[in-house]
Amino acid sequence: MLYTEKVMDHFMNPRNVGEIENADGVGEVGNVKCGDIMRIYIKVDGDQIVDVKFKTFGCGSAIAASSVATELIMGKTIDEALALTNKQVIDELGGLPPVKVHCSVLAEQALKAAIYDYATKNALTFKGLEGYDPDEDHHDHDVVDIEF
Amino acid sequence: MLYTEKVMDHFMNPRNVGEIENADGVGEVGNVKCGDIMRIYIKVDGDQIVDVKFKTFGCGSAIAASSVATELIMGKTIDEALALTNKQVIDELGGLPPVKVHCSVLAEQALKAAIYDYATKNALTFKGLEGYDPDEDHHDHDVVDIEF
Amino acid sequence: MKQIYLDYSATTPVKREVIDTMLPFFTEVYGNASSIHSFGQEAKTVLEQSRKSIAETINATPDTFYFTGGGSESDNWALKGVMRANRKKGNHLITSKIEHHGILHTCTALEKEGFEVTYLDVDAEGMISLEALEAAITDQTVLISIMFINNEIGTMQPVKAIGEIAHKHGVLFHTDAVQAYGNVKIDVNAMNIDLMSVSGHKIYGPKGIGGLYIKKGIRIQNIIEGGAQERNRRAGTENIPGIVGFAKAAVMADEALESHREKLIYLRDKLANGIMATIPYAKYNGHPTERHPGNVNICFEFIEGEALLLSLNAKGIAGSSGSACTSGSLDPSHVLLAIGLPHEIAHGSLRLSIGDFTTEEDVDYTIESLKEIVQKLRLMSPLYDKVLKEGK
Amino acid sequence: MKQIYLDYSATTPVKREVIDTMLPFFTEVYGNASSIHSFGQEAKTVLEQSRKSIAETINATPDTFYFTGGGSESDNWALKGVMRANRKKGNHLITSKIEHHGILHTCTALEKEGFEVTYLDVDAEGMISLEALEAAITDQTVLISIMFINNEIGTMQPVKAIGEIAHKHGVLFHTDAVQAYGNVKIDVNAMNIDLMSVSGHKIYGPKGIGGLYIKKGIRIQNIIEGGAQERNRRAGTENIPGIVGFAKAAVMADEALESHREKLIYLRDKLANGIMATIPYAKYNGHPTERHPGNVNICFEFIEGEALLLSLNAKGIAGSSGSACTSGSLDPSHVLLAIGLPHEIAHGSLRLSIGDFTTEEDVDYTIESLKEIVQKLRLMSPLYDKVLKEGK
Ligand SMILES: Cc1ncc(COP(=O)(O)O)c(C=O)c1O
Ligand SMILES: Cc1ncc(COP(=O)(O)O)c(C=O)c1O
Repeated sequence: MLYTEKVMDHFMNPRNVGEIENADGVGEVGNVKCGDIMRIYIKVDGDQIVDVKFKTFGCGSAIAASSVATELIMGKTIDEALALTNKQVIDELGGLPPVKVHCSVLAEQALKAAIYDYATKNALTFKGLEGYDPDEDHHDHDVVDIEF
Repeated sequence: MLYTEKVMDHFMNPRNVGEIENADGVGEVGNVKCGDIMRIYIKVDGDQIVDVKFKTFGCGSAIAASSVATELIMGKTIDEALALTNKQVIDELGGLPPVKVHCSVLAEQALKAAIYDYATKNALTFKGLEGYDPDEDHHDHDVVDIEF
Repeated sequence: MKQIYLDYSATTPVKREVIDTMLPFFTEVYGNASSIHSFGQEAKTVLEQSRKSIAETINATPDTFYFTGGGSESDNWALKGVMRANRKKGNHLITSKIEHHGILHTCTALEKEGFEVTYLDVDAEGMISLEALEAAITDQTVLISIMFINNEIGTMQPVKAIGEIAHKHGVLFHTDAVQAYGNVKIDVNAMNIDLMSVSGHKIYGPKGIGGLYIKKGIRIQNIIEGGAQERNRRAGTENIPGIVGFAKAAVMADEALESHREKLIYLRDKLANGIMATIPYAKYNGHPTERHPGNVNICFEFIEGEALLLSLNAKGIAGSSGSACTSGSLDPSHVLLAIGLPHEIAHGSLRLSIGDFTTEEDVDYTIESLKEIVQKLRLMSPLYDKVLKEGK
Repeated sequence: MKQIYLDYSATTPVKREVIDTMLPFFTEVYGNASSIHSFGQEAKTVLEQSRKSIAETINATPDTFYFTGGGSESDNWALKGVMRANRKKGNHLITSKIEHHGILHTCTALEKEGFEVTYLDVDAEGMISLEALEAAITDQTVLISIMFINNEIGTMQPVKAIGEIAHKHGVLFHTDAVQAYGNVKIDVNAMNIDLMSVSGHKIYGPKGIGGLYIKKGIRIQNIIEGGAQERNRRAGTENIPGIVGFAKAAVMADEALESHREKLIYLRDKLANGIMATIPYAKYNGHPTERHPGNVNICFEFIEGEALLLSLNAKGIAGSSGSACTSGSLDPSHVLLAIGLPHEIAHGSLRLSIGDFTTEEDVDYTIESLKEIVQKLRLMSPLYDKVLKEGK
């Protein structure tokens, strides 16, 4: 199969789908042109992420990566959340096909963007955000096409 | 099948194979390089061909064409024999594949060569030999190759 | 779980009758058709019978039909072969923006060799403009290659009129008929076709076998050189089981063409109408009438095609998408962009293609499932917020 | 009448186990391997398993093995693809005079494109000279293509040493292993092979499927452009039944290689010795030891090959000939001329190739029949007169 069982599980039964009303931070990355948009909402209490939700427009692995990323950081501190790498997302999903690796990057970046939003709104600084540029483009698709 | 039943019959059971000792005329055409040599022997009585035999080095259709040509002229007058065309040989064989048409031409030419030999030896002239050049090359193979 | 195959435009199952025709040629009449022994001559005989059968279905003589390894090879051969062999005549080729990659990527390769290619636009329904086509012809134009039926959106071009224009200007006309053959009646003479690509696996025949019709007298170079098979034009030991199967499938398709079309059109319209009636924010792509009898192509706003396909697959339904995400490419299908769809809509496309084994229940179940799936994915989509909040 | 097939080098029957492996992929797992639904993903899985199985038999990694439509396509792809992609490096190609036409005619086509080709001579046993090979390399040389085993006379070249010379000079090495694969153990790494052509129907697999091994990092252009199949290098819907069958045949051949070789060599030697002992004026062609385990090639003086084949066929024996007459060409086989045979002898050649279903009785019967046939044809031949009269 194209995807692992883990990916399919998170795609078919995504955790933490939805919005948080009055979220403390919202991050959105991707664009419609490329066919992936990920939006992550976080609720923060002290330095802890007490709630996280996502909405994603994108392929199966984009949805699964969003789901897994929210699960991984739920209840974590902001510093812990900032330490999340796309590699961890991939591992948690049991692997992603090479052309889908960018989905895991998007998830990492969407989360960073949400924390950045929270930090900006609250004039906070986090070590994990050093050098973070919210306008960078994180797309790295390979170009491969097949049609029939 | 590559060949008609008639061709196969004449190839497998060729008529008039052999030599005529003290033949009145012998004609040989073709060359080893091209892989076909036909030799026709005739025995003449008056203006009648009373015996004819052939030896052929060549493919199935060369042997069949030789066989059919000898059969067609056996007992005929020399003028009748000279009127034999490669077309008649082909028709009598029920057709030949295009790349094998040259075999019927060879048969016609071998017969002409034998009569020419007879005519030369006996200082005779025949209308059907007018313009006949014993050294002409009558090969007209198409070049087609397949291997596996 | 019940499996519902709605991807007949991608490939078809091989029909039982076709396999039964093929089987003896694997183990009994297995000779090389170029050998003069009986094994070979028997193979040769069925080879030429197969060629004749196929040629008849397109009103061509057998000596104009050449077997290849598939539709892509045929496309490559037609374009490279004709352009390279006719350099003296000119260096210009005209095609369209919605061709299969077998044509488009061949065009790119030809451009690298120094040929010039005009890519014609299509309108919102996927039709080329005959005026634009005629206007594009120059004294350098050697070949026009326009596909008969588009593989994604199903639009059928006015092939006969294209051929007429080509011939009026002394230009050759190739059509990629891989999707059309077996689905519409083709007469290469009446339709002014000079070269035509077809493929076995789209018409319930085997994969790995295709053909190229080449009208007599056309100058064309080989792309596969070697033995003298296919009258010196396409080397390689003849794939007799494939050829026999292709011919059987072609004859079956030709004989049943009318009933096949009627059935497909009925189910296609039922499926398309059912979806359009129950799912909002959807766009039916392609031409309303001039289209493949079994092709349904719809874009669903706010969601992405691969997610749609995976969800359908989880319900046992096999469809296809022009979505970029299925392929890892950044852009959605060149065909959907060529008909003017914005990226975000083009990303949400779904192609469902109906075939001879599709049933009415399959269609009903698909409409039902699709409705649920689209709704679920939309609720997950940040793009759908607007609609939810503003009622759009 | 009993049918005795001794033309395994032309093509082989498909083994029962191979067909059984293929069958489900026609009607059940018929999906397009590029589709993301289950039908497609199942096909994709077996596609990659098949690639892996074949790659293992030649000690290669799966990502270096590409499926094609047959041996001829592989040969064309290797030569055209490498030469065109490496124009900057040079324009010179070295091959031999006894290559298959899939190579030789491709070389002619490349010469027309401006490339230069050196055709190496071979000795009386069909061997190239390593010294001549090395001497032919220039700073323009991009590729050496030398066949592994010759299809007519069975001679096996010192492939490993050829590859060594190539690499010493920074030149790529392609080998046409269509006749070798499945008959000798091949290790592309140990043997210094950079590209290698193979074909399914020579190893009891299906026709219309072949492969090209391309070592990683080699610059090669496509010859069939289109979809992204075969990692963007060879377009066309994957022929899954063909691929699965090819892989099954390859694995079976690999597993039984030793016993297969032993059996073939035993029967081959029995056949060759039997013929040589009973029929005078015959010449055994090819190398005495470095040869295809199943290849017997003998020239019979004074007679012509096609007549021999037809007569054998009438007795139920299927053989082959490098004779010109079988093909309508003026010249006998380029291979027999290259080993220095005069035309008249080369015309009388017979290739009998032994395979897995050949029995000892087949061999005995063939020796017996051949003796009669040769005698009958000789008595008909004007060239034999000398012998009869002079006892030569
Ligand atoms: C040495 C050699 N190379 C190439 C080929 C061509 O292979 P295919 O017939 O699969 O195209 C053959 C056999 O036909 C062969 O014997
Ligand atoms: C329109 C069109 N052209 C060409 C092809 C290529 O055919 P094949 O897969 O047989 O190479 C296809 C399908 O894949 C197609 O739909």
